Amino acid sequence: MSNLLFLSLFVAVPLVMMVILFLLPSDNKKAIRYTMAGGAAVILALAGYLTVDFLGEYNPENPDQFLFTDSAEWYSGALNIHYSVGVDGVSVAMILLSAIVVITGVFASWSIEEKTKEYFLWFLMLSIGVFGFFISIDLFTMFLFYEVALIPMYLLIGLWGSGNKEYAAMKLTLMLMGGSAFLMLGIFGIYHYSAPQGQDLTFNIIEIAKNHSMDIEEQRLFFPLTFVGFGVLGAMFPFHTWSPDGHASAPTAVSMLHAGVLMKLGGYGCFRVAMTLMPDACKEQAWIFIVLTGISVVYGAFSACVQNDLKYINAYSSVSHCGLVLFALLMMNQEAMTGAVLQMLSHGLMTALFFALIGMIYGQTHTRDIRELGGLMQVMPYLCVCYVIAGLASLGLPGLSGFVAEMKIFVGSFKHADTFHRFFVIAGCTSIVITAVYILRVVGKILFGPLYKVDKIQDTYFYVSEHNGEVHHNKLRDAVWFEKVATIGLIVSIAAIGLCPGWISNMIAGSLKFVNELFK
Amino acid sequence: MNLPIEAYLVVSTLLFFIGVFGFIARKNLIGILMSVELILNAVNINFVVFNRFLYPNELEGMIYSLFVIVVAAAESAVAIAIIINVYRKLKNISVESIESLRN
Amino acid sequence: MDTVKLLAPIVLALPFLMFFVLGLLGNKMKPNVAGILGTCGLSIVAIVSYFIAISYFWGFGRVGEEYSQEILFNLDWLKMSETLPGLTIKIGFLLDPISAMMLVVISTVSLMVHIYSMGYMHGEEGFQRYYAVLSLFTFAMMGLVIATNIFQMYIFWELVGVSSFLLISFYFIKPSAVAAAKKAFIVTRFADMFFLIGILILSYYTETFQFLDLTAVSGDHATLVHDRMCGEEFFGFLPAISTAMFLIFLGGAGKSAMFPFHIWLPDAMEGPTPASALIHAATMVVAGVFLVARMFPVYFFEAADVLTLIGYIGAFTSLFAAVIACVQTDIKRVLAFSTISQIAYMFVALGVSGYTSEHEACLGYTSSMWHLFTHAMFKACLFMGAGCIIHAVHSNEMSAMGNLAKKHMTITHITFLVSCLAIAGIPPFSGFFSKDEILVAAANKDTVLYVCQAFVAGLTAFYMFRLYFRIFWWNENESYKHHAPHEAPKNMTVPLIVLSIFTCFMWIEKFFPFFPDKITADRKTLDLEFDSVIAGASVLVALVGIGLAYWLYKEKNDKPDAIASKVKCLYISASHRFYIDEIYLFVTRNIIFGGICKAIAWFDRHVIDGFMDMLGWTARESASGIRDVQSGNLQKYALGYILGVIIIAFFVFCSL
Amino acid sequence: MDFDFIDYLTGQNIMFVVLSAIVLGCGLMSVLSTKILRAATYLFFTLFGIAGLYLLMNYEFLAAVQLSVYAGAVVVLLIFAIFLVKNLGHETEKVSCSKKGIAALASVLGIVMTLVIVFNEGIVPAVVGPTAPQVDMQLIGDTLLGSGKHQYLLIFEASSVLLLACIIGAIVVATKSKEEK
Repeated sequence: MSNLLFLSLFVAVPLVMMVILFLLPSDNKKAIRYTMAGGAAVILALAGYLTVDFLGEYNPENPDQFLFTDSAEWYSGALNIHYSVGVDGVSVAMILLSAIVVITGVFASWSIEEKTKEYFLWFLMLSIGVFGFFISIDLFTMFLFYEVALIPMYLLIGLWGSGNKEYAAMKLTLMLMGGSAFLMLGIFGIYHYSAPQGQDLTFNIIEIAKNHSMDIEEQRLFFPLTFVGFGVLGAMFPFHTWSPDGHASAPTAVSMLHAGVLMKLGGYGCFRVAMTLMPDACKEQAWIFIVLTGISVVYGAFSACVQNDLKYINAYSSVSHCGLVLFALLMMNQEAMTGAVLQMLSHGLMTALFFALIGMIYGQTHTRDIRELGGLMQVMPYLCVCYVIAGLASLGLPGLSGFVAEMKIFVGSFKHADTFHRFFVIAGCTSIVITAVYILRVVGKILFGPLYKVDKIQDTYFYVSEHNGEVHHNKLRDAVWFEKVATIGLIVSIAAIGLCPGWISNMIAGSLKFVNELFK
Repeated sequence: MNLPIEAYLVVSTLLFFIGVFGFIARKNLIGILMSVELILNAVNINFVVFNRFLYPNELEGMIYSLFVIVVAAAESAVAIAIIINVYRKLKNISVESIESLRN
Repeated sequence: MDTVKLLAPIVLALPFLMFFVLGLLGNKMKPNVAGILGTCGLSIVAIVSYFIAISYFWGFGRVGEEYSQEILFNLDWLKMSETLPGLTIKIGFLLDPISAMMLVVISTVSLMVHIYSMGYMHGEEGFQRYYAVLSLFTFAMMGLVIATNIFQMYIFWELVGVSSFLLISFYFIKPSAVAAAKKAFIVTRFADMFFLIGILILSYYTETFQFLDLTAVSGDHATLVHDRMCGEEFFGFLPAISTAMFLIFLGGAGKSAMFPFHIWLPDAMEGPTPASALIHAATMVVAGVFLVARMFPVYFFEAADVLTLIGYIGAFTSLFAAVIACVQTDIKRVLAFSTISQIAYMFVALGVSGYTSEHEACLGYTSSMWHLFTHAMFKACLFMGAGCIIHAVHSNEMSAMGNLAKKHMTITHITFLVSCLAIAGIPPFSGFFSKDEILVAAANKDTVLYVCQAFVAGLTAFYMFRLYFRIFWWNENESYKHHAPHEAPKNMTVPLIVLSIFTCFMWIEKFFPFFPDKITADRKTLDLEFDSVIAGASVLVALVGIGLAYWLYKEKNDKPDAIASKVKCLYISASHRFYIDEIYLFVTRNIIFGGICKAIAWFDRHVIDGFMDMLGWTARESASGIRDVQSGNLQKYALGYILGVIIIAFFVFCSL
Repeated sequence: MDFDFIDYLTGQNIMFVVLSAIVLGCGLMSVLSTKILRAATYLFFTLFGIAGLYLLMNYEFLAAVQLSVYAGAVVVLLIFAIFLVKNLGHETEKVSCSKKGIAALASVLGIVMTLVIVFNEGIVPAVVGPTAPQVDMQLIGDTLLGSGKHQYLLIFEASSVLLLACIIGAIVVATKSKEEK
């Protein structure tokens, strides 16, 4: 099988699933769900195969950064747009992450009853965008998939969300679109200077990097545009405010996919497009963005400490963690960047788990306000233990994925010996304490402690809430099978990375060897 | 001594802007139509004056005025038909009431 | 040697396996099965540990004059750098005198706690979970002491922290337990942050995490650290070595509850008592001491100023905690403060220690480790004894006890008394020897520290016997809350007996030395000499303390209250633990939460988000403003048209 | 140049002034009067005055057309429309002052602008004064119906088509639809 076809399968499988889903009757929800689960399993298998294959093919002596590259012409002639695919260690890691989050997301949205078919159609569209983005190495194709991934967000939140969903959907879409407007300018700028005078311009990342024909003056202009463009999606301060509202209103699986994968598009893009294609300006302007992302890290953590909505807490914690991703990328050395990619991976899994659990709890109590909950450990021990594990991963407990990423980031970042970097690295270190504070605050408040607003009637627990003078009893239960599948999948992945991080860390680090040279 | 061409132009200018004033200030559709007639006539005067003073041996200005008059007549006929129709629909012919194409 | 290498992984693997088995399948088992499984697993670990320690001390460990540092296995876990092989986190087993000794301590206490908990925790909900976390803790603590590199230590450091959290919050329905667990975790994590930064600084300059490289000594400095870091400055004005070592010590201070990080330990007593005995008395809290001992060559040669500071911080903390312990009424709190005070002793000993074993220069180091050992045994015994008592009277408060000596709790009584005598420093019990050596070391180095520690020794004797008399003698009430106190079951008393045997017969070691003389900073054997003057003085001080306690508390009377009311100010502030908790609470709740966090959250919602919303609002408003222009109003169009024409005409004709 | 008022007192000029006064005065009244019927009447006089101006310039044919089409047809049409619309003849139109003000401002600005341009342009007429030989009717006919240079048969035909379309359109628009009946 040619490389082109093989990598395109990641886009093709969801596409085929969309067609199948389209043909299925919309009231046969069971068939729809099983189709989705099957398709997602196929993607996961593909991702696993890709990883194994990549590890097999990868050779440290190989000067080529990308493997499985291939290309098909799309718009011929002057524009020189190709559908080019190829993967390196970073994108393999991202594809693996996406595949895991997609399949767990399917299980987490098992209980969606309203417009199931349409929901999954948009969900697939989102995953097409995500996978397409990660496999492509042509800027134009990349941008295309980027937009494909963003648009379904609006509908998924606007239609299946909760709370102030129209506002949130609009805000999220507009801010991200605003970001992609910057991004488009940046990409066109890169394209315009992609080849030396007189040669054909190209969108191909590898060739652009090889040509390196952009002058520092142009880089100075287009680097911040591109970086901020992707940075908006990476929740960089001060462009992060879509995240709390968006996540709070989004349905469970969408939050998972968005925080778990879509936000990674930002970090990945910052690295792949902004930094590697414009390294000179990056070196020059890194300090600005280090300040901004350094603020993100601490600021998000502090903000999370006083939120009362579970999803807001996680959204702010995402701001903090994703800030750390960009922060580490800007350290511009192999160790920190490897840490950044690991952090993307770890944060993706962990936040997905968080949002899945919050969705599961919310689905029963119909409130996410931590002041209204308490003692859930006695009622739904399984979910609560998972929550504690997610929390521990988030605060960087060794043995779970967060620790590996954070330590790599800190050790890598510490290679910069000047006071400016030192200061921000140490500020970043404080976030691990603040993270502990807000995670334990939630754990202590809603999982531990005595039961609050929960009645036990004949061995069944009910959540008692009062709404407009009426008293509601919502039945509480522990996880059911599909919820268990989703959470176990994520926890196993988190623990797998946390317990034996060597292979994936080496895989990523191998592909990042060139950065030390590039940013020297 | 004969009056200079400017005298005629002053008259047409004033008439034109009287028409403009009416067009903007009137509320009544028929009033607006009348203002349009004034404007057209002011233009006609200009055509004729320029023809007479600048190219006395040609006929272009006059012929154009002629056509303008024809078109104006046609236009007012149609406009009045529309106004009557609007009145039937809305029982009112002030410009502010005709808003159904808005929004 | 080969057998040891073969067996060594068991020490880590078995508790980890137990954790998984009990954690995942525990709920499917009967509680007793889980308990027995855990205990059996730990017995094997204990046997292996003993085997390793014995064959190290009397076997392959001795190479020539000194004990070797053996790496039994060392697996790459994560490469931190592609170019610097030193910066690799490995999971390994470093066997040297202190880690061999710690293996014995941990496995002994842990095994005793496992056995004891079978009785103490009997019938508790979450019994399996309890055993799972105990296994996790044992795993983490083992990993910590056998760490071959500082990052491995940090990893297990965090893991012991979390298992401590899980054990303190064992009764998670009780809000006070949850609060205590949170406090313990966050305070220690705050300290761990310093530890991490210290590691980062150290590893940045030395380019290695490995202890063997870091602590390698040649001549009179720690080679690698000296070469790479000497003269380097951190942040432009702090000497890099001292900063790094001080930050690393702060990490240890957090775990070992040194002032000002001591606040979490008394609250941690909310956990089950055996867990407190294991974690918060014997093993985890001495991790800080172990850390400093592990890095001792670096401290001694390259950061002597920090080492001195450690001594003084230790002295202050020991005094401070001892004073508070004198007025606490919760017996577990008394023991907690006593623990803080005793650990501080160990820090003092390290602070005054030298490096070479000639002329007893490293007596401080040796005595610190020895005290660690003896303290672990008698403090665990005390805690478990307290557990029996609490079990009997269903209360932690002294006021609910009294006169228990007559209530057929003979074994508890005797073992408790033995441990009290040991901690008070009465010969021939173990505490006397270790404490005496500390005092000797202090006296050799620094008179101020000696006087301070001798005074604390007296205080210790006083508050421990206050505790003892209040529990067993003070005949206040005969009516106990539930039922007449009775002796605890066998599986609770056996561990007490075992531990007090350790306490009683340590004096044999004077004549057949096995441990302490082998545990020295330079790993050569030390000839311990008995300093009869200092020993006599400390025994005298201890007897004074005991006498005072006897006079005040041997039976119910008003003297304690009278004295308390005379020094009311001191008494009240001591019983409020000198308001340190309140200060912390104020800082965290009012300044950090109420001030910084609230302000940032407000700023985010109103300024940053407000700005974004304002952008949206502006766009919408200007759009609807422009929309009015396109109104469909003919007259407005005409007006616009005319004005437009006028303006264009103006420009056109002006320019002509 | 010495300005001599007497020199301008010719019949021609007096006639021009009188006609201009009628045109402008009535035009102004037509836009200002609040009663629509009066406005129509003033408009009639304005158009009449303009026809006079054409005559003054010796365009009899145009004057005749002006009279017959405008004064005869359009104004009558307007008046019919006014009567067809109920009560319109008696209603007074109230226009807000601000609207009037804006309209006046725009008009005055326009007048100033235009006049400045007119007087600055320095138009040099080919003839002095409006008097010129009358236009031969046959010439007009040739011009309208010829197809040579400066002849307008095509436009003539187009306007006839336009008129036809207008007739049909006006009928269609103004006829009541069946449902309304």
